Formats: sequence, C-alpha cells, structure tokens
Amino acid sequence: MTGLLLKDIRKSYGAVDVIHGINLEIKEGEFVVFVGPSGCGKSTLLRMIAGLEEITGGDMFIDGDRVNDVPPSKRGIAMVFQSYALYPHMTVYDNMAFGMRIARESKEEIDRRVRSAAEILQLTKYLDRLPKALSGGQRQRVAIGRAICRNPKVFLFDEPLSNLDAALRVATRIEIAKLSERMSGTTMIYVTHDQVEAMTLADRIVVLSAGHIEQVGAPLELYERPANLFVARFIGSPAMNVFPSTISAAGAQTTVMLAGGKSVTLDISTNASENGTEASFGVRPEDLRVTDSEDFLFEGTVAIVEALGEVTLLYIEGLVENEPIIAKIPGITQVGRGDKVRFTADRAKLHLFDAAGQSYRR
Amino acid sequence: MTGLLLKDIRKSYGAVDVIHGINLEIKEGEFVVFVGPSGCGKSTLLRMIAGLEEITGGDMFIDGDRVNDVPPSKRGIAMVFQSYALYPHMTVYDNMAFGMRIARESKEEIDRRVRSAAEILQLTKYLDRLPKALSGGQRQRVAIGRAICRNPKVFLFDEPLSNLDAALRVATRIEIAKLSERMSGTTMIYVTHDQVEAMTLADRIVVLSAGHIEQVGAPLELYERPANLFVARFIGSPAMNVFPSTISAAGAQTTVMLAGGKSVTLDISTNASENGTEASFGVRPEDLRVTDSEDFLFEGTVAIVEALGEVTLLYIEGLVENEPIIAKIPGITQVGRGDKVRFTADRAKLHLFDAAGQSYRR
Amino acid sequence: ADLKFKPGEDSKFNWASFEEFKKGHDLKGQTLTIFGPWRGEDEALFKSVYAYFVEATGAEIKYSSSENYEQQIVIDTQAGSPPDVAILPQPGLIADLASKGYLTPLGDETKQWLLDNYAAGQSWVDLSTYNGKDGTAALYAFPYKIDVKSLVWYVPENFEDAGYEVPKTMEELKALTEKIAADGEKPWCIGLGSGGATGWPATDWVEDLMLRTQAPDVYDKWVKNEIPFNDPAVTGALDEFGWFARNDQFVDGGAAAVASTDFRDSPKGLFTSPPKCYLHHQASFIPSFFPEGTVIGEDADFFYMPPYESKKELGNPVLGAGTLALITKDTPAARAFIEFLKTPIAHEVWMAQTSFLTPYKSVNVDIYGNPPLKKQGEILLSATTFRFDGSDLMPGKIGAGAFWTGMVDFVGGKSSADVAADVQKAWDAIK
Amino acid sequence: MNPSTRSPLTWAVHVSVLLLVVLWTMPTAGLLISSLRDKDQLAVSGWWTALATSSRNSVARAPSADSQVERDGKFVISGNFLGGQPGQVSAFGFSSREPAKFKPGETAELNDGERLTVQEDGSFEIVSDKRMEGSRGQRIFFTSATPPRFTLENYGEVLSAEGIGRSFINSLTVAVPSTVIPILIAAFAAYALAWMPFPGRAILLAVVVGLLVVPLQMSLIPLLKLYNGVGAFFGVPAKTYMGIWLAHTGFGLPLAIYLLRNYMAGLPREIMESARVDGASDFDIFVKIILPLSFPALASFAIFQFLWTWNDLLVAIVFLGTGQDQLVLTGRLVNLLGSRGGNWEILTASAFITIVVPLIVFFALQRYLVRGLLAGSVKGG
Amino acid sequence: MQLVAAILMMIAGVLACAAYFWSTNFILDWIFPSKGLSGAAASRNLRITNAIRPWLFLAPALFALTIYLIYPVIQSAILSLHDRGGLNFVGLRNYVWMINDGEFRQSIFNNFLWLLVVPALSTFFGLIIAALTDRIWWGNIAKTLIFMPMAISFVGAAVIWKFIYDYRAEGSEQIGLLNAIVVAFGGLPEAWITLPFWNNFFLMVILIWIQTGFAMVILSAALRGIPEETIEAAVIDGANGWQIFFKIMVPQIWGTIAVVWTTITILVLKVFDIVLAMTNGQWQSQVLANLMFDWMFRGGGDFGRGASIAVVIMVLVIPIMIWNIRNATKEMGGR
Ligand SMILES: Nc1ncnc2c1ncn2[C@@H]1O[C@H](COP(=O)(O)OP(=O)(O)OP(=O)(O)O)[C@@H](O)[C@H]1O
Ligand SMILES: Nc1ncnc2c1ncn2[C@@H]1O[C@H](COP(=O)(O)OP(=O)(O)OP(=O)(O)O)[C@@H](O)[C@H]1O
Ligand SMILES: [Mg+2]
Ligand SMILES: [Mg+2]
Repeated sequence: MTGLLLKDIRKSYGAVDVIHGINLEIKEGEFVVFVGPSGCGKSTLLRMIAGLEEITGGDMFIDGDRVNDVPPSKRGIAMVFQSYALYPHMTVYDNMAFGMRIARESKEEIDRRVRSAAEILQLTKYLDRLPKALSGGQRQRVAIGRAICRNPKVFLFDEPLSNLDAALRVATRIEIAKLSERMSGTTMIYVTHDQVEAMTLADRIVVLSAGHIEQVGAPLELYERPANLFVARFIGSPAMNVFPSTISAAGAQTTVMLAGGKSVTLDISTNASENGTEASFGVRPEDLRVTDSEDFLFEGTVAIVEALGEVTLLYIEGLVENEPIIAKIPGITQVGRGDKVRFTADRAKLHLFDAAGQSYRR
Repeated sequence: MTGLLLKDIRKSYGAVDVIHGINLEIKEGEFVVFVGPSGCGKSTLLRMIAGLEEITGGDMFIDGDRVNDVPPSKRGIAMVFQSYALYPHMTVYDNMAFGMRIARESKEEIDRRVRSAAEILQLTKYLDRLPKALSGGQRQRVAIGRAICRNPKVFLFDEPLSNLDAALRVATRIEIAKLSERMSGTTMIYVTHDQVEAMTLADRIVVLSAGHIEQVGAPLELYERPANLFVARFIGSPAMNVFPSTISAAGAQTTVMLAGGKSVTLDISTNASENGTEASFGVRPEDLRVTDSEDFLFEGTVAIVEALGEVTLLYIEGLVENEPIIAKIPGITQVGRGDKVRFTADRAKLHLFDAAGQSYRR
Repeated sequence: ADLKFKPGEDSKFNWASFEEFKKGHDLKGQTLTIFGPWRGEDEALFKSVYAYFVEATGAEIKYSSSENYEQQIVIDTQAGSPPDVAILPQPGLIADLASKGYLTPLGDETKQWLLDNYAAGQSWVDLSTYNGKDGTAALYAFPYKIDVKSLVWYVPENFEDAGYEVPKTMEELKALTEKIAADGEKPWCIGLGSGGATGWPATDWVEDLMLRTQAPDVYDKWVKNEIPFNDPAVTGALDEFGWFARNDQFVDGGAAAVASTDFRDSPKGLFTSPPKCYLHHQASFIPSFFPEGTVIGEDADFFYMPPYESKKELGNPVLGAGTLALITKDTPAARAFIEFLKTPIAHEVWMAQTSFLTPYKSVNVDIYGNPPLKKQGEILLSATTFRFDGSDLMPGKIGAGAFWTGMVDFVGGKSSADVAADVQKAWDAIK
Repeated sequence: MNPSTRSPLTWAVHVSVLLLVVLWTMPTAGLLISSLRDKDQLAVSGWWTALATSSRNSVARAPSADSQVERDGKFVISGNFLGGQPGQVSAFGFSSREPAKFKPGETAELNDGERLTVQEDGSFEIVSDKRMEGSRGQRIFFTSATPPRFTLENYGEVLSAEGIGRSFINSLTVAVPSTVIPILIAAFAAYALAWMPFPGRAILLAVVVGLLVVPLQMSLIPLLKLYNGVGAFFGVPAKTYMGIWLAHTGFGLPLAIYLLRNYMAGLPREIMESARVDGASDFDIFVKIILPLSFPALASFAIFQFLWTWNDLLVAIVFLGTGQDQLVLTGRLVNLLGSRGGNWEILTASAFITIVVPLIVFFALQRYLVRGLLAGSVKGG
Repeated sequence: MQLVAAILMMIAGVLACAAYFWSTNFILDWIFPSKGLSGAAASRNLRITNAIRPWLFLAPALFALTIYLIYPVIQSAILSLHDRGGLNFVGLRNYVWMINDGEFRQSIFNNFLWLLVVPALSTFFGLIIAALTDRIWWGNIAKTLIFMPMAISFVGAAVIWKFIYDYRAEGSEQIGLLNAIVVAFGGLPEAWITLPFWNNFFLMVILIWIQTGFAMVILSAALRGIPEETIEAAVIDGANGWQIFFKIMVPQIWGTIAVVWTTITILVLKVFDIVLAMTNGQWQSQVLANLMFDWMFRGGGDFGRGASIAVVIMVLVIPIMIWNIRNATKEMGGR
C-alpha cells in the first residue's frame, strides 16, 4: 500500500500562510491531479509531499508511516520540478541516469531505461548535450525523463508539459497515462493548468484555491456537478457563464429570474425557504446553442467573434456587468459581429449556485 | 514604420545548425505568432531579433535599418523570456520598474504603470516580494509585467502564459490583445504552444519546423488550407487524421482510394499526371461526425473514449498503422469502448497532400 | 670530507692542534645540529671550517640558517626543539635566552681559556657572561669570528686625484670633511636603510664616537642603562654624529637621503664617475657590496676611524661585533664542538680565506687570506680598548628597536635631546 | 552573450584595462628588468633607463704595465674598454675630478708624462716615452652612450645553485597536499555550513570568520611544542611532511571554509532538492553535485592556498626544518643571499623563479572559473 | 626516487583524508540504517543520522581549527596575562602598559587608516578589473598580469617597491620610479616612505597592489556565476554597461563582495610583512601586527606584551564576526 494521507496540512512562510489545512487521502496507484489558480499552493503542497518543504502544521503519512521528518531521499518519490532543476554539469543522459546510479542499478538497466525514456520524449538526439544547450521544451522533457526513468512509489509532476507543443504534449501525456497503467502500484500526483490533461489523466482531480481544497472528484463529476461557483468557473474553458438571478420558485424544479427579467426553470431541487434569495445561474459556453426558436435562454448582440477553426467563440456583452457572456459554437459559423442572436441550452446542463457560491445540485 | 525584415537569417551553435535561412517580413503593428514543435528554433529566432544571439548568416532589418550589429538596447524592444530572467535581487515592483527607471521616466509615471500592470496580472499583493518567494506562475507574470510596463517598438513574448491557469491565461491573453490594439504602432511577436492563443491573438501565424518556415498565414487560413502535411497536423488538436491513399481519378475533383479499399471523392483538383500516385488524405478529428448512413468515410472500433466534458475524443485503432484515428465529438456521447462506429465528414473539409506532403489545395 | 687545506700540508697551519683534537674525540654516528646566521658565501666558508670537525670526530653536522633566524631560535627554544649549537650575533638575544634557561653554561674551564687565549680576554669573558634563569651569572657563550666596525673606507686613487691625505686624528678627519665640501664635493656616503632594520648603521657611528669621546666604563654603563640614554655623554656622541650626517654639504644626497638610502647601496657612491663621495664608515663586511672586481687595498681601502687628538687618554678604541656560539642542547657533540672552536685550526681555516678576524692570540696571523684582512687583524690586536657593538648589547627592544628608530628620527631633524629622551622612555617601559 | 550586445564603448574597456594592467605590471616589470641587468648597475640607475640607449659615466681600468709593448721607442698600452660591446664614447678623462675633460680623439697629458688617447669606439692608447711601472693600470673615466644590455647571469647563478632541484621537489611535496587536503576538508565543512541544518550553524560560521584573524606568529610556539610532544610520545621526529601539511591545512582552513561556504550557499537550492528527491544522500549530493558545481570556488581557493604554501618560508622552517631533504625552494633561495641579504640581482632573479610555478597553477586553474556553469539548470527566478 | 616518495606520500595523505569522509559516512549509515527498517525505527534512525552527519562533515575541520587556531588563541590570551617570559602572572598589566604606550596608539590610528583604505580599494579595483577583463579577448592575460603581485614573495615585493620609492638626492639620478617621474615633471624628489602619515598610504599602495589580485580572482568567479539571462534582460531593458554593472551584477554578487572585503579587512589586521620590510614601523608607520611581531621576537621577545597586542587584534574582528552572523542568519532564514 503506497497511499498518501494528508491530515490538516499547513504551511506558512514566516507570516504568510500559504496552505490552510489540507485533508486528503490518496490511494495507492491513484492518479490525482491538482488544479487551481496560479499561486494557490499546488507546488507547495507537492514539495511538502516530496519532503522538500517543512510542514508547518498537520501530519503526512505515506504507507501509513508519518513522514513529516523523513527526508526526501527516503520517501521513494520521483518529481518533475516546475523549474526543472536540471543538473547543469551533467549531460542529458547523466541527468536521467543520476537517480538510478544512486540506487545502484546495473549499467545495462540504466542505459535501457534512459534510452527508452529519451525515445519517448524525443530526446535521443540530445543525450550528450548539457542542459544549457537545450531549448525550453527540451529541458522540460529532460526533467520529465529524469522522473520517469525511475521506479518510485510516488510520482510528483509539477506542470510537466507546460512548455511542450501540442503534439508532443499529447504524446507525452499518453505516455504518462501508460506509465501509470503499467506501474499500477505507483501513485501519481500531477499539477497542471491544462484542462485536457487534467480531464484525461486524472482518476480524481483536486481543485485548490488559495491554500485550501474546493472540491475533490472524478473529472466528469467536477465538470458536470461542480460543488461551487469557484470550481464551476475554474473547470472548463472559457469559464462557465454566470448570471445573477433570484429564485422565484423553489421546489423539485426551480425557477429563477434572470437579471434581464427572463425566467428559467432548472431540474434542480431547492428548499422552499430559498424562495426569493439571490442565486447564481450558470451555463457553460459550450452548452449554449444558437437557436431561432422562442424558447431561448437569452438574447444578445455579438460583440466579438473568435474563430478558432474547430470552434467559434461568440462574445456577448452587456448582459452581465463587466463580463461578456461567451458561447462556444462548433465549427465555423456564419454569425458575425453585431448580429443579434438567441441562445438556448439543455436544461440538464444548467447550474445553480446559492449566494455563498455552493451548488444547489448536490 | 517599425517593420521587421528577416533575410535568409541563419544561426548555428558551433556545428549545430539551428536556423536554416528564414525569410520573413513583419509589418509595423502586426501581431505575429510563432508556433512550432519544441526545439524548432522559436526562442532562438526571437533572441536573434532581440539582438541577444549573434546572427550567423543573413540580414535583419528593423525600420529598414540593418540591425545585425546593433546592440539590443538600441533596438527598442521589450521581451518576456521563456525562462523569465527576473532580477533575483529586486522586488517584483523593482523588477517591473527597472526598464522605466533606466529610461528616466518620472516616478509617478513609473508607479502608475507598474501598478496598472500588477493589477492586470493580479500581482498587486506581491509587489514587495523577491522573485524567490513567488510561485512559478507568479514569476511568469512578473516577466510579463516587466515587458508590458514599457513602451517599446517591438514586443517579444516567449511562451508567456505557459505556467498560468486557464482563467488567468485567458484574461492575460485578452490584456495582451488589448495592449496590441492600444499601441497600434507596436509590433508584437509571440511564441506559444497554445493553439487558442495563436488563433485568437495572431494577425499572422508563422509555423516553424526544425529551423525553417513551413507556412505563414492568417490563423484561419492555416487551419483551413494548410500548405502541407506538417502544418496540417501541427495546427489543430488533436492533430489531423491522415490516411495513406492512392489517387485513383485525378481531375477537377479527385478520387482517392484509401488503404482500406474505400474510395473518397474530394473537391480538390489534381493534374491527370497525378493519377495513381500516392497521396495522403486528411481529415480533422473535429470534422468527423458519427453517422449511421451508408455514405460513411470509414468505419472502426472505438479503442478509447476520452470524455472531456465539453467534447469526447474517440480513438479508433487499427485503421492506420501505429496511429489511432481520433474523432472529436461535441458533448458527451453514448458511444462506448468497443463499439463499431461509422464516421463521415463534410467534403469541403477534407484535405489531400501529395507524396512530398504538399497540399493539393493551393 | 672535502677539506679545503689538506692536513699537514701547509706548515703555516697549526695541524698539531687538529691531530690532537682528532685523537680526543670520536663521535661517530652522532649528529650535531647547528643553527647560525651565515648564509650564502658565509655559509660555504663556515662549512669549510666544520668539515674539519666532521673529519676529526666522524659526527655528522646539520647546519641551517634562515632569514628569520632570530625569530627561529626563539620559537625553537621556546617550543623545546632547539638545535644543539646556536651561533648568534646578538648578545641581547643571548641574554634573554640565558635568562629563560635555554642555554648550557660552558664552565669555568672555558672562561679560563678565554682569559688565557683571547686578546683582551677579560672583555670577551664579560661579553660571554650572562645571568641564568636563577639569576646567577655564568659563561654561556663562546665568541667566534669578529668584525671590526671602526673602519672608514675610501678610494685611494680618488684621494690621489684630489690630493687628499688619510687623516690620523678625528680633528683631521673633520678638517678633511670640510675641505672636500669646500671643493664642492660630498665627503660622505651614509645610508641607514636596511628594510626592517633601518637605522642600525647610525648606531655604529654613535658607538664609535662614544668610544672616542668617553671612557670605556661610560660606554659600559651606557649599554646597561646605568647612565640614562639622555645623559650628556650620549647626546654628545649623537651630536658628533650629527655633525657629519645632518649637514647637507657633508653627505651625498643631503641629510634627507641618509635615512632612506640602503646601507648596501651607499658605498657604491665611492666608485661612481665622478665620485659621489669620498668616505664611508662601515664594518669590515662591506666589501661584499662593492662593485664586482673591486680589489681591496688597491681599488678601495680603509683606514682606522681615528681618535680625537684632544682625547689622547682614550687611546685607540675599537668597536667590533661578532658571533657567539652557544650550547642550546647539551650533548657530547655540542661540547665537542665548543672544544673544536678552541683549536687554532678552527680559526685558521677561515682566516686563510676571507672575512674572518679572531682575537685568538696563538693563531698564525700570516695565514690571513689577504693584506686588508691582516690589516684589520692588526687594528683588532692593537686596540687599547675593544668594545662590542652597543646596540647588540642592549635589550632587543632598544638595541634593535628604539635606538634605530631614534637614529632615523635624529637624522630626520629631531634634536639629540629629544631622541635620547625617547629612547630612554622606551627603555624605561621594558624595565 | 555575443559581441553585438557589447557596449559600443568596448574600446574604452580595452583602454582602461590596458591602463590598469600597465599600472599593475609596472613595478613587476621593474623587477624583471632589474633581474636581467648587471648587478652593479642596479643601484646606480633606474631600471627603465636600461631599456634605452643611455649616456653613462663609467670608469675603466687600463691593463697594468705588464702588457705594455714597445713601439717606435715608445711604450704603449692599448685596449678597448667597451670590450667589443657597441657604444660610443663622447668624452673621457683620467681624473675623478674631471672625468669628462677631453673629447674622443684628443690626447690627454697624464701626470707623469704619459699620453692618453681615446677614440669614439672605446679603443684607447697610453703612450709613454719611458717604460711604465706599477701593478695597477691607469683609471680611465669616460662618458659613453651604451645600448641596452641584458644578461641571464643572475638566473644562471640562481638555477645552478646546489640542491635547488631537491628544494623544488621539497616545495612541491609541501605545497600540493597542503593545497588539496584543506580544500577537501573545508569543502565538506562548507557544505555542512551552507546546506545542512543544525543548531549553532551561524555561530560556527562566525567563529570561522573570527579565526581568520589569528596571527600565524602566535600559533607557532604552542604548535611546535605540541608537535615536539607528539613526536616524543610516538618516538617519531617532530618535523615531518605530515606535520607541515596539517599546519598549512589548519592555517588555510578558515579562509577556505569561508570562501567555499559563501559560494555553495549561492548554488540554486532546486538542484540540491532535485538530487535529494532522486534519492541522493548528503554525501552523494556533495560529491556529485556540489563539488563539480563549486569548481570555480575550489579553483580560486586552490590558487591562493598553493601560492601561500609555495611562497611560505616561516611555517616550512618551523615545522619542517632546514635540512637538505626538507629545505623548501624559498628557503634555498634566501640562503643564496648573503648573510646581510643585499644581493638584489639574486633576489630579483629568484623572485621570478619562484613566481613561475604559481603562475602556471593560476593559468591552469583559471579555466575552471567558467561562465554559465549553472546555465540551464532552473527556470524562473 | 625522492620524487616517487614524495608523490606516494602526497597520494597517501590525500587519500587518507578522502577515506575518512567516505568511511565515517558509511559507518554512520551502517550503525543507524534507515533502509529496510520500518516506521518509527527508521525515522528515529534518520533523526539521529541527520543530527550527526553535519558534525561528521565538520569534524576534521573543527579538529584542525581547534588545534591550529583555537588552542593558540587560548594560549595567547593566557600569555597576555603573563610577563615577558610567560612564567609569572601579571594580571592586566600588559594591557595597562599598552594603553599608555604611544607607539600602540600610533599603531591603532594607522591600522584604522589601513582598514579604511585597503579593503575598500582592493575590493574596488578587484571588482572593476574582474568585470572589465571578463569581456575582452585578452582578459585572461590581463588577469594573469594583475595576479602576478600575489604570486611574488614578500621579499620580492619589497625589492620591487624599493625600486619605486627609492630616494636619491636632488640632482643625482633617481633610481626610484616615483621620484624619477616627479623629477621629470619638474618636481623635487621626496623620500616617500619617511614622510610621517603619508608614508602609510605609500605602504598601503603595496598591499592594494598585491591584494587586488585576490579580490579579482574571487570576484571574477562570482561574476561568472551570475545568470547570463538576467544580464540579457537588463540589456533588453535598455541598461547600459554601467547600469548593468552597478544595478544588476554588483547586487547579485554582493555576498561575495562582502566576503572579499571581510577577508581583506582581516588580512590588513594581520599584515606586517610589508611594514616590516619597508619601514619596520619607523617614521610613524607602525601597525598593530608589526608591533606584535616586534614584541614577540625582537631580542628574545616579550611574549606577554606580544600576546596582549595579538589579543587586541583578535578583539578587533568581533564586529566583523557579528556582522557575519547577521548576514548568515538572514541568508539562511529561508532554508
Ligand atoms: N548552445 C546551444 N548549442 C547547441 N544547440 C543549441 C544551443 N542552444 C539551443 N540549441 C538547440 O537549438 C534548437 C532551437 O532551440 P530554441 O530554444 O530556439 O527552441 P524553441 O523553438 O524555443 O523550443 P521550445 O519550444 O522547446 O522552447 C534546439 O534544438 C536546441 O537544442
Ligand atoms: N518563500 C516564500 N515566502 C512567502 N510566500 C511564498 C514563498 N514561496 C511561495 N510563496 C507563496 O505561496 C503561494 C503558493 O505558491 P506555490 O508555488 O505553491 O503556487 P502554485 O500553486 O504552484 O502556483 P503556480 O501555478 O503559479 O506555480 C504563492 O502565492 C506564493 O507567492
Ligand atoms: Mg507552482
Ligand atoms: Mg523556446
């Protein structure tokens, strides 16, 4: 069993509290992805798991042993640092072989593993180079290679693919997925800002915000049933559109009155007591469809059209203060700037959050 | 006029040729995005434009003046380094203010600009910190802030948003777009691996591969009419599916025979002489639709289903050697692993490339 | 061993003493460590002497010296690893070593030997007697190799060209000085520079003049500070020196150059064209700093620093210096070495070469390697008074410190009274 | 960075460096030139004059009366006091009072009826009607323009001294381990002080700094006492190579620790962390990461420590002794100087001989002071 | 033969040293294994090894420091309370004498001058030279030339400067360069090192001349350790050479500058060779270290007074020590 257990983990740098009591259990072999806004404490948490950062408060267990004071080298981890932390005086090959040499693996084994990792990461040509003669992406790949060469109990990846091009990113992501599958006893903790990575790789996603956990769950769960407004807006890109609204009819189905005066009924049950309270009504851009029918959700004038090829983003301004409503329409559409368009969405895909931001869909 | 002209620019590090003759004209005020696989030479090109890297061959002109030997400080540029290159001994504030102080801007002006950049980048809280007390994303934002504070003729951005979370990335991207709009005379050159960034920001995209230019064009042009297989596969994610095929009937419309024996007719004209030659037939994952009709393009068994919430990726293996065919289906679909599915696509969205990888659609 | 003069060959040498010593001492397999001040050429000369000891006894000798030998001997004795025999030129330092109990007394027999065999034996015994750790006086040192300091060097041909005569009295010397100055030339070359020891050549001047203006016992009191340093007797001698050195007309380079000119460079002025000066007061070692090829007695010569006509009663005093051998570790070999120094041959071998003078009466003075040496030997032997270099007799802090500094200040223009008072103050401070 | 990023004022850089270099080398140049000069010239004229043709007053002596030849009834002594060296006589004389009374070609009447003629090329003739006498030849004063003349004699003299080769080896035997051992010891200590947390770290560091000040002279006596004690206890000589290595180690340590710790503390901590995560122990990190990355600091310190031990005389004499098989090069060279140490020609030449090895070490180690050793290791910062 | 013996001895010496570190480290891990043990035992062992290991690394250094430096310091402190032979206890009498000694006061004053001037100028020149030579093709040659004074023995240096400062009377040929220059410009020659007060500066010049090489080498290593990219960033920001140097490079190597400055400061406290060789403290140029040397060894020496001056020298570094503690704790705060 190589599970991790974090009990009320806290971290402060001097007076600055960075992590405010994280409770989390990660099972052996699980692939957990940490997401959260920049600066929310993901790297810090990872570094605490690795043993690189002193734990200010709380307890951490690996395999049931309290490891607060166990040094990194004894924790059986491999890590990809956000800042790479390559050994500048070693070639790419040596960088990758270092950990194994320390572990006294046989020469052949080391060579085999380094070469296979290099193959996967398309680094074979660069094995003899020093890090300083590599491009940013290549360095990042060396950092990944260094970790995946090894045979640890826990893998920690801190934004490992951020500097790779799309194709390589997909390929590497798949390799990581394969790795996780092959080494079924190995726990993986992965930090990323890329939703696709998070969604495809994770068994569970941990959404962090400002040093605490907002929600933990399987990828689709987070997407479909965000626990709160923060998660709802954080998962999915562009973010979920949110309209201020008032609950006009609570019950098994809830009707809310949007700011514009239109009312919408959702398949979400609310307590009668909620009647009349403020709520946030949310719908994802990709769930919006252009419609001609009268049964539309809202209507607006397109301010900006962003054609991305595969999809088109329509920005509708003026409906909600300070923020455009965005619709993501598949393919290339004929809608142009200044057009007045009506949008609708599946009822099942509508979200409702209470004044505190908690979802009504529990 | 602050245009840039690159004439047969070359770069080699000792024996390693990195850039093999780049010819490119960038007009004043244009927003040009460089994309290309990791290690293809984007950063090197940017650094040559900045004057940080000696030009091994060719000439570079800014504003019509040959600048090969002009020092960076005289070129009127601001740059975001891929590796940030923050001044470790200065606070965030000083890091951002440094360039302006050098330029002897007034104290008030400096303060105003730094604060506004910090506001945009959500760094206000961290203005007094040293870089080492920042998270990866925060450091990257400081690097951006340092550039956008200034008032240069040319902005160079090297993967400036790679470490930011989605929301911040969108926000910052929009700020950069606004900046570009506001400073209409300022030329922007931007390196990114993010397709969305490339597509939304660019006036023109330059696709690089292994030190040379594959195609230059407006974003949609590249998406819709890739000049060659490389660009076709590079732009768009997941990459375009490519089937080996043989041209069975050339002409105003071309019919190709796929490996599986099925033939497809495309709205692409070919010379009669091409009859019987090998060609690559391509279709983008997002252009594939599941169909029940007989008029399908191909049929396969779904090997993997990746549900990303907004879209679902279907991986069909065994059709093309070594590579799955990927279909990107909007929303969450009912198709499951092991299902046999038929796919079709709009004729207009099919691509055909000759044996050398050049597109037949010219 | 390599012997410079084959035993028995040259009859001028006292080979009998060698044979006798050889018979009496067998130290085969023993090692004798000697620590001395001689380096370079001097070291080779000394080696040629102790080769006979080696030949005679079969002992091995390890001789060493170093630039900082004074510091070295202090460290080595303090730390408990002294050489067997140390040879030092500073009585002050020896007194200190003796008082700390690091020296072995040489015994009455040696004392008697000195009285019997050295010219002016009592003054050598006095020089070699120090207070031990318990405060009782005993003979601790054996003087060996003497330098004469009361010499004035000149170039005879220059005297000839200018028509000057070698002065016989101090009055004549002063007159000559004035005459040369009147001729528009500079009479004297004086240089006090000596790096860290800057100032010492002036102390020789003062001591020489002390001996010529005061009775020997005043000199003795002076070096023991039984009369204060600022006694009129002393300031008088200082002023006499000042008469020569502080007159811009009398010294090459003017008074200002005196303190900073290196003593090793200063005699070179005698030999330039035209000569920068005509006279130079310095000890017998100075010819090693004359230009190469200078033949003493012909290209350059010396005369005895003359006494005052007016003080006939003081006779012909001679100022000298020398080295003293000490037993710092009492071993048979060390004892034997002192015995060896008592043999005439130990003196004659060096005498027959260069730069060695001895008060040993029973050596053959014909052996002196060259006429000037012999002449110096005669000066030494004809001395009515012989006194050891006073600054070496004074405590180190004075003789190798305050006195030097004082002299530098003095030529720099400070009055003799102030200078003497300063030195006395320093002396008081270490009492 | 590449040339185009250089400031356009590079010429100013070149000029200022040149100026500084000239300022700094000037004194040493004086020493070098002096070491190549004739020793009697040293005290008479400035070294810079040796570089150019200069007009100089000199004295020469004609051969003695033995070498006179009889020619046409006259007795003649002739010769050339420039001795075949190039030069030009511009005046001469026979008295120290009037050393430049005559022009070349003129004839001077000597006091005793002899006549002296000197030509421009330095050849002279003394003619007398009667047989000349005396064992010393006539002094001739002359003013001549002599071109620069240098000699390697001084070096020859020093290098041919007895036992110099042996001393050279002795010096190396002292200097090399005395350089390597403290570096090794100090590097470990510096690593502990820089990267291993333990109580009292800052104080310990300050103590090390404080110990920099301990005057060497203070330590000699107590230490030698200790050595003698230890030597006596084990029945071995007190003055051994081992002893001097340790002594140099002890004296060099504070600076070594101080310099190395400062350097090591500046290494990016991510690299260490990453090694730690890779399973490396402190020992591994030290040997495989810190040591290679500290090369610039190690090299700098090695340069100095080598230099000190190489040039040291005091410690060597106190702890090693002055016997044949112990005397170090500096000791040997100092012994070449007379007891009164005024042989500047030997001093200057030996100063240059001792300088060679440290300069080679400096040159060899300088290439470890590399730029961008850490480049590419961490991103951001 | 001797060569072989010497080499063998060297190798043995160095290997023994290396072996110590390797073996103690190995033994520590062997006594307190943490691999293969579980839970509490492992973490207890880990705690122990972590507490011990720094001391293992430090042990040889501490041992050598204690014997070679701390022990003599204590001896000196004790000696300073004794009389000249070091036998009789005299209490603080040596210190009392010292305070009343004019030469001592003179030394303190001169030392202050030295401390103000030498470390600052050496470091400054070292820094400038390191920075300037760094970017020119003949930089290494220039550095070697400037380093040369360091390599020259003190005796050599003394001769060199004799040829600079030498004074000959007006009218005769100057063999000292400085006077030759002064005379060439129509001035009067001066006996430089005999001018009270000013001669301090002429002596300092020598030490600066020597120590600049030290500062240069250390700072040059530090300068080369500056991340190139920060300089590139500054170039892009439009900074010129001076601004880059003073605002980007200097602040980043500030720690090393402090170290160099400290080292030279302490060296200045100890330096006596130059003074000894050039003036031996005459003409009011005495400094503490030379004064100490004087008392220690001249004519048998007065260990009590010598030691008490040494103690004063050592006490003078205390502010520097405190400053260093501050720096170290500040710097290690984040670790
Ligand atoms: N000093 C060097 N010596 C040799 N090759 C180098 C050197 N520096 C960079 N390269 C090579 O030059 C190529 C281009 O590097 P560059 O940094 O421009 O890539 P890039 O396009 O920015 O890649 P990325 O997206 O990974 O940052 C890379 O293949 C890299 O390995
Ligand atoms: N030494 C420090 N002192 C004070 N605050 C710090 C220090 N190091 C990090 N922080 C703060 O801790 C917070 C968490 O940092 P962390 O690196 O864990 O963020 P992150 O989630 O990894 O962000 P990113 O996605 O940008 O890498 C940040 O707000 C950062 O500013
Ligand atoms: Mg992070
Ligand atoms: Mg790059």
